[in-house]
Amino acid sequence: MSTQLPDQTEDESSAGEAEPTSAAQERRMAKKRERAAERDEQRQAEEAEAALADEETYHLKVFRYDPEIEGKKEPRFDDFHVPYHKGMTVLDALMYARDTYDSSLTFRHSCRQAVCGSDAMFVNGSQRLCCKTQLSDLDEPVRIEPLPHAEVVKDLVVDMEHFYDQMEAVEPYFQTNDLPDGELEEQRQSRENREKVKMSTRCIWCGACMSSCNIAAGDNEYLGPAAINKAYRFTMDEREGEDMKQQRLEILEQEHGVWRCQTQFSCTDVCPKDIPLTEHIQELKREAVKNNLKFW
Amino acid sequence: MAERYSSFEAGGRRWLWQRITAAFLVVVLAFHFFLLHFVNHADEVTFAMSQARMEELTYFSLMILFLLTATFHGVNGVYNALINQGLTGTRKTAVKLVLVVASAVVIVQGVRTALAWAGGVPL
Amino acid sequence: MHEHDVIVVGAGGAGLRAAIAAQEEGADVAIVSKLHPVRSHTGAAEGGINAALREGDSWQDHAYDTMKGSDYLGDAPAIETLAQDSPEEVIQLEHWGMAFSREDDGRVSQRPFGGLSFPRTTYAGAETGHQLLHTMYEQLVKRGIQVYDEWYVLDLAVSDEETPEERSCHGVVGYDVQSGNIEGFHARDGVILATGGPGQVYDHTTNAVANTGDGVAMAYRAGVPIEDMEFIQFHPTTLPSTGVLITEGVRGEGGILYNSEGERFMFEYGYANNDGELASRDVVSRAELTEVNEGRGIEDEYVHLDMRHLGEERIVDRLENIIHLSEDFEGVDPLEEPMPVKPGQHYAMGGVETDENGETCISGLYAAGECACASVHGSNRLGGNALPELIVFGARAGHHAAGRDIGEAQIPTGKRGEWEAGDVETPVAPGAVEPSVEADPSGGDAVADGGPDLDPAGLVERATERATERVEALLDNEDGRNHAEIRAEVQESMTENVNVFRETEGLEQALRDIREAREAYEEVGVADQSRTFNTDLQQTIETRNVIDLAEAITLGALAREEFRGAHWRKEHQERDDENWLKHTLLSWNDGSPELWYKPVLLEGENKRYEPKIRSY
Amino acid sequence: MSQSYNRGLIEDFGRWREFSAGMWAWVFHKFTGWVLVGYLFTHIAVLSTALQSPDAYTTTIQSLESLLIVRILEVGLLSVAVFHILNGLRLLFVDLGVGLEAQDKSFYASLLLTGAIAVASVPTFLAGVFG
Ligand SMILES: Cc1cc2nc3c(=O)[nH]c(=O)nc-3n(C[C@H](O)[C@H](O)[C@H](O)COP(=O)(O)OP(=O)(O)OC[C@H]3O[C@@H](n4cnc5c(N)ncnc54)[C@H](O)[C@@H]3O)c2cc1C
Ligand code: HEM
Ligand code: SF4
Ligand code: F3S
Ligand code: FES
Repeated sequence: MSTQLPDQTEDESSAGEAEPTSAAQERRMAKKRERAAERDEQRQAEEAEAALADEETYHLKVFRYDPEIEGKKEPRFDDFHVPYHKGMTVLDALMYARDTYDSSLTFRHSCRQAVCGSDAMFVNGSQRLCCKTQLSDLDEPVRIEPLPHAEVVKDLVVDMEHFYDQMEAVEPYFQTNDLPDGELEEQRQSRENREKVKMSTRCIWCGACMSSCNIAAGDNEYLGPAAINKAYRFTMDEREGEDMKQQRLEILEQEHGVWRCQTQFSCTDVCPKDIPLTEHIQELKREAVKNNLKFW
Repeated sequence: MAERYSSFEAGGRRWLWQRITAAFLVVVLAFHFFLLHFVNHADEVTFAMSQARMEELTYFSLMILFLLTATFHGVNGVYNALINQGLTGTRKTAVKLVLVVASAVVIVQGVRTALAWAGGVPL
Repeated sequence: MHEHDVIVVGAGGAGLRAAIAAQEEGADVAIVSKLHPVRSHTGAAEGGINAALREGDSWQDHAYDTMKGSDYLGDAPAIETLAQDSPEEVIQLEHWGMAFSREDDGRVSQRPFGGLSFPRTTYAGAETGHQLLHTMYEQLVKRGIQVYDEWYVLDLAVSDEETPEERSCHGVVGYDVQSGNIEGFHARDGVILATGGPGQVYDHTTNAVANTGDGVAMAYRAGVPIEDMEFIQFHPTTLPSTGVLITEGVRGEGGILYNSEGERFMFEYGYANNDGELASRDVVSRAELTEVNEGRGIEDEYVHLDMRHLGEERIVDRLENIIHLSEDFEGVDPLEEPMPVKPGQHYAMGGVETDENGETCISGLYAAGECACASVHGSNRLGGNALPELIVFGARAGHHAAGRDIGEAQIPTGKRGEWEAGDVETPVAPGAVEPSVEADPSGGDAVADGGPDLDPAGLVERATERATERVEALLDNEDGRNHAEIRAEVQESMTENVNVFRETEGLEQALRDIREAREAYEEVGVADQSRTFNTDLQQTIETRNVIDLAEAITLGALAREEFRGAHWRKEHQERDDENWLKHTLLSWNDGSPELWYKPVLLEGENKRYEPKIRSY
Repeated sequence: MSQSYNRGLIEDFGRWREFSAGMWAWVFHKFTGWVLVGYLFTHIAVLSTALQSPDAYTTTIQSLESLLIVRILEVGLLSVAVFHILNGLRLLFVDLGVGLEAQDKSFYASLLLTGAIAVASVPTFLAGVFG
């Protein structure tokens, strides 16, 4: 099942396709093939060593794929045995594997504290943030794959473009027609109202929810839980005013908006920020209905 | 106001009707099952018995309504499921057409049958 | 080649604000960032933004607190600009919809923070940075500003004049991480660096893996002096296993620090008799390490931060995400037990030398945010003063680059004002391994092979070619050394030797280790031969920046023979205003770093700030 | 840009093992819904034999009802309908925003109840077919 927009081949980076044929690249590729076997051997030796050493190790099975590298064009799983220390996260283990065994192991990560949203992956059958997942909570071998329902760029890296497009399709910015006059005067917002939108503002754009939703997988135009939640954040914000709320509901009422959600709850289950996504989507459906029934 | 009215996208109206018909069907379907399988046993069903029931206006109209709601609910459900799988463009239009025709056939056929039983609208 | 009026490098709080500002001024602006904007480390900031918004508070008080906090090493024009501009900028954020915490009357909440004489830290729960970053990215989307995300900036395109003060910057060279392409970005009006902090110089840090100080290192090598690098802030409350930060807000709300004896040591051992836990970060960090060193630490490593007495309701209301952080990263439920904490690298006060308009001594090159040093923070940053710095100086740099007249800067940059030469004795030579051979892509030795006649686009092209050569060389050296080992060695040495406590011997050892790392780096290579998403290549390039900055930090630390703010020297336990009321500057000088000093500007618009003893 | 690689089974069915309650509920609801529409169409088709003649109708029904397989299918149909009704009620509550925290429990409850009703109905449905 194709879940991606098919027009991704034309890109400013198409010049890159000429690159593999350049002389330097050719040379490197040849050398690379020569060394591949050698390095494999070395890695195996190292792994064996790690396993032999008396310390506790964790067994990782990591998805590997690279469209350019001989031997990685066919996806495969690599095994890594990583020495364990208390408090070790899946991200720590991946970093260890990369820095010690195979520097070409590729994945996104940055903050290591669950705020940047770059390392959502499919770990033991569920979408999780690697930096926030303790190894000790998982069964071995720990299977790490890129997020399902997204195109794999390389190893554990997926193409996030479609996710970003959906996020940006809901006018994800504050809009209001009556700002206070004074430059130094803030808009008032009740505590209750801030409380109401609070959870929805926590989204870190990790894409876990979207990846877990079967509807988003099937219907590529479906806005998806994260984008709808983003819209919720503004729709429910009293500072925007009633007129804006109308405009927002109109976006959400499209064919591929809130109505597509079949309340599978998997988005809510996987969200690392514990955002009650299904609840927000459902509330918006009711808002939309109410909003329209008013005039019947 | 007219504008507002029309801004309620078909998707939303269909969503709402799916719920309304569902709520209605809970009652009628339960009644239907109960009547035809527990009170009167299915293998004892005969034309005559159906006829007797159908001649009651309430029962007759209930069954017609049942047919209409069930068809809408079922066919709309199928249509939704297909959109959820990413059906778009001309194929979507084609499917829509087929579903509408099929519903029409079922409804016409169902109504004709009911009329045959009741021997015309039981007024 | 891409072409825009203004190019902003980095998309954290500073970069986003700069881009919006340049666009407000009508410029065609683009952001080039190695991370998608919402992944920037600004999102990690927890505590809040300082701004004098309320009755009873004033920008003058904010400026005074900041100057005092800086231990009189901040420049008054920059500090006053920060204090004056931040209220407007914070309200601007509110108008953009930022979800601040609220008071009963619906106004934004403020809370007390260490070193502040008024509760002026505006916040959004314990996720202020996240809210700020996302609010500004939303504005970017609204304005349709172009973002080249996952483009790593390799270098600057700077002209070849003899002295940095005469040079000008015309663009940057970007590496598209997705495809491996290297392309030039020509900036007609200016380049703004907003690349964030250099936390990866240390191994125990609150900073992200992406915080490798690239902008500072690039500017440094292009000839811009870097200022006050020795001043590194260590945050007193980070979780021992990961370095994840527990906000000062916990102490602001009334959290208490205990040692293994259960003593409230901030008071009992007289580290800060008045302010206790709310004393400035450097004071608390040293207090904790002293406790540990004197045997009163827990597991010889950390102390306890207890907030249970605040009550569940208050904790959930104001500090909810601290509960999650502590549980997820340390396995401790702070409603049940005290949290273990220890000091960790947190913030770099130093950076690219700029004036209060964000401009460096190279015309057309700006810097804002943590990578810059207009000198607001001096030798020690107050909590809650970095976020206002991002928006205030980000906005100024953006406006100025796009041509708005925001007034003549009072802070001289480069060797334009008063300065004096410096000297420091080092056990090994600092700088490039072979300074003369080192082909500095944008530096002065280019005069020899290019000639100063290239037009701006030509300069960008030349920089692109050089960067391409360098990348090719790294890829060709497939069996070279892995950068990860080298980086780890530098990080360990820095944490060991250039930490909260610094002594001559350790600093010298660090310089030796860094020298070794430099030599090892000569043989570095990239094993991954793929053009697609080659993070091995990217990190290898970053490691060079880590090495350059580690050295700069250590050189500054060795040179500064006094104890001021975050910089503590075993041999020099006093603040020395007689000799050291001056900024440390380092110029790369084509590979043989030069140390020099310039005086601190204590003369403000408001008043002259007379150095006083900093006690809390 | 990288070529796309279709992960096939990992993408789709390979994940069923890890489906959560809400996803299973969705799958079952879909399945039962389709069965019910299918049945609606056949049901009308069968009933419309009444259009030919009353006798045709009675004989069709009675011969069908005398087949064991049809009786068993009817139990199946009942289970399918019961599950669809119960889970449909669950969904209606979810739509009203009621009891979202208990969505998994209510799904399991629907399953159990469906099972119980199906078992209880067997005697009624199979009555007479062996006679
Ligand atoms: C855990 C934590 C908590 C904090 N809490 C507070 C607080 O409560 N209050 C406060 O005032 N301050 C706080 N700070 C400090 C403050 O958050 C930071 O100083 C500030 O966010 C830095 O912002 P920035 O925009 O300069 O950089 P960043 O947000 O780090 O952004 C850097 C940007 O530059 C890009 N970049 C870097 N290198 C390159 C390159 N080579 N090419 C292209 N792009 C590049 C990155 O992609 C990124 O987008 C905290 C800091 C931390 C770490
Ligand atoms: C008796 C009470 C019934 C209830 C309470 C009920 C409830 C529901 C609800 C709430 C949905 C919508 C699910 C969603 O969109 O998330 C649905 C879908 C559906 N229903 Fe019913 N329904 C009932 C009877 C029927 C009957 C009699 C039929 C057959 C004619 C039927 C066929 C369907 C179909 C085909 C779907 C779409 C399933 C899919 O998603 O693929 N339902 N039902
Ligand atoms: S809603 Fe949750 S799961 Fe989805 S992108 Fe945001 S943080 Fe990630
Ligand atoms: S998983 Fe999908 S179906 Fe709805 S509840 Fe979540 S968006
Ligand atoms: S590394 Fe930032 S969310 Fe995990």
